[in-house]
Amino acid sequence: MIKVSFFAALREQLNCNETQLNVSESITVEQARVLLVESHPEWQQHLKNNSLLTAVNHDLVDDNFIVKPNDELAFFPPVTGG
Amino acid sequence: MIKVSFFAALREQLNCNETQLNVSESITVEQARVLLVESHPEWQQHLKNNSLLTAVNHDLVDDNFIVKPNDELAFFPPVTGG
Amino acid sequence: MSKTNIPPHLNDRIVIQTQDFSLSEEVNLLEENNNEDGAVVTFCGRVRNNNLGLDVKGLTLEHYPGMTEKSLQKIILTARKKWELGRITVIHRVGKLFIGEQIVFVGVTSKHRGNAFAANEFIMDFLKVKAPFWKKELTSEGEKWLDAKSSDTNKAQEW
Amino acid sequence: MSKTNIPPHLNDRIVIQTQDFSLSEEVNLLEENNNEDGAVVTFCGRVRNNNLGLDVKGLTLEHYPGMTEKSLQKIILTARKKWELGRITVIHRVGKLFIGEQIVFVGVTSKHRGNAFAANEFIMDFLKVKAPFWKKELTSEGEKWLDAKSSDTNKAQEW
Repeated sequence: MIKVSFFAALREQLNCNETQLNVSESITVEQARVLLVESHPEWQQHLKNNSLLTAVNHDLVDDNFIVKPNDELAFFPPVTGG
Repeated sequence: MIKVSFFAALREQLNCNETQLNVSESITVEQARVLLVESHPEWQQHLKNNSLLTAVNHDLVDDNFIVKPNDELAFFPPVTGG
Repeated sequence: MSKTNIPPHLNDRIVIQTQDFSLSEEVNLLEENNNEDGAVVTFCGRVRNNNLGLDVKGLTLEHYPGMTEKSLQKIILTARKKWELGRITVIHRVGKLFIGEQIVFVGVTSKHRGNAFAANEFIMDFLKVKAPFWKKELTSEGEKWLDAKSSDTNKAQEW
Repeated sequence: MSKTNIPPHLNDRIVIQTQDFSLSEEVNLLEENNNEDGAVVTFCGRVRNNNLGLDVKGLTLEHYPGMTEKSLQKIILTARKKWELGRITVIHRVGKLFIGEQIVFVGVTSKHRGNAFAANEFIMDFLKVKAPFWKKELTSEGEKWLDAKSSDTNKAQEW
């Protein structure tokens, strides 16, 4: 099981803070995105946004990064703090 | 008359805060230095120091700058504040 | 779990909080019993009354708890590798903030001012593009998530 | 007399004093009723306990009254021509100072942090080489006028 979180504008667009992917093997970030869209087709336009950032276990990663079961995955828009 | 001030290490070396040059015409900073050494030969080694800075009326100037009667001339070592 | 933990430097102080902070208390913490560091540089970011021509009434700051702290720790660690630094404090507020309120504080001490200036600006530049905070502005035209600025991305890339 | 007078900008505050200053009061003055400027950068220089390997017990700061203020005004004016800035404060203490005491404060506000960082460092860099202050250190080996550092001259020339 991979925990998946969404933040800020993306959280509002998906109307979802957190969900999970029931996988027992490692997958790439890109595969995780595909699985999320398979289970929530209405998320496609938002999750395909190229400007979205991805973090695994609190580190920024790219689409080829390998996510393992029990990892924490998060998608969010470019940050705007400070 | 030109008022001449000295600061910091130079003031201590000359043992003088302030003196004056009794001139009625404009002279260069370099000429002022020569006149000061003429009246105080013991100042020569200190006033000939190339690293000394010169100000006329509170602005940094170079040796060719023209000092007029009633101007305020000052010599001092490189600054070390802040 | 492949979580990599960066042990925080003893002289690092990272705080994420909803409440306000006292700039003078923070400077005291940076200076107290610290007679080696002659230079103290602080940055404080505040809510402005105007953004891209719109009246701003306030903003809401969302963040990603856990990642925020880790991200700031990595930025500080990178700064410590680049410059000889003393104490470093980063405070970022979250939640609802109004005009003029303090949002973020970065304080850096060093023996030499050049290092303190550079590290402080470096930390701010990377906080702006790496730390998971998001601002939603309340303007005269309603609530709106801020767009990231390419000028911030470019500024961070210059280091 | 050929004295050229630079009228100080309304948002400039230049203070030369023997007594200490309060960093938080200075920051309040920079921020009070100032909701246009999102960025506040401060620099504070303090007496270090060590210089070139010698124990420092304290120092005496001499200055050239009148020229000091004019010199700082010129530096600030140059900074205002280079960057869009809000309020600027420069405070420099003179007289006897002990370890850990504050010597100098520079505070700059701006709409954008890059300008505030750059202007603050610029003002410090030029204060270091242009403003007529001189430090005499009391060390374990007696009193000694500080030598100017070529690193300071080089830093100012980089702008």
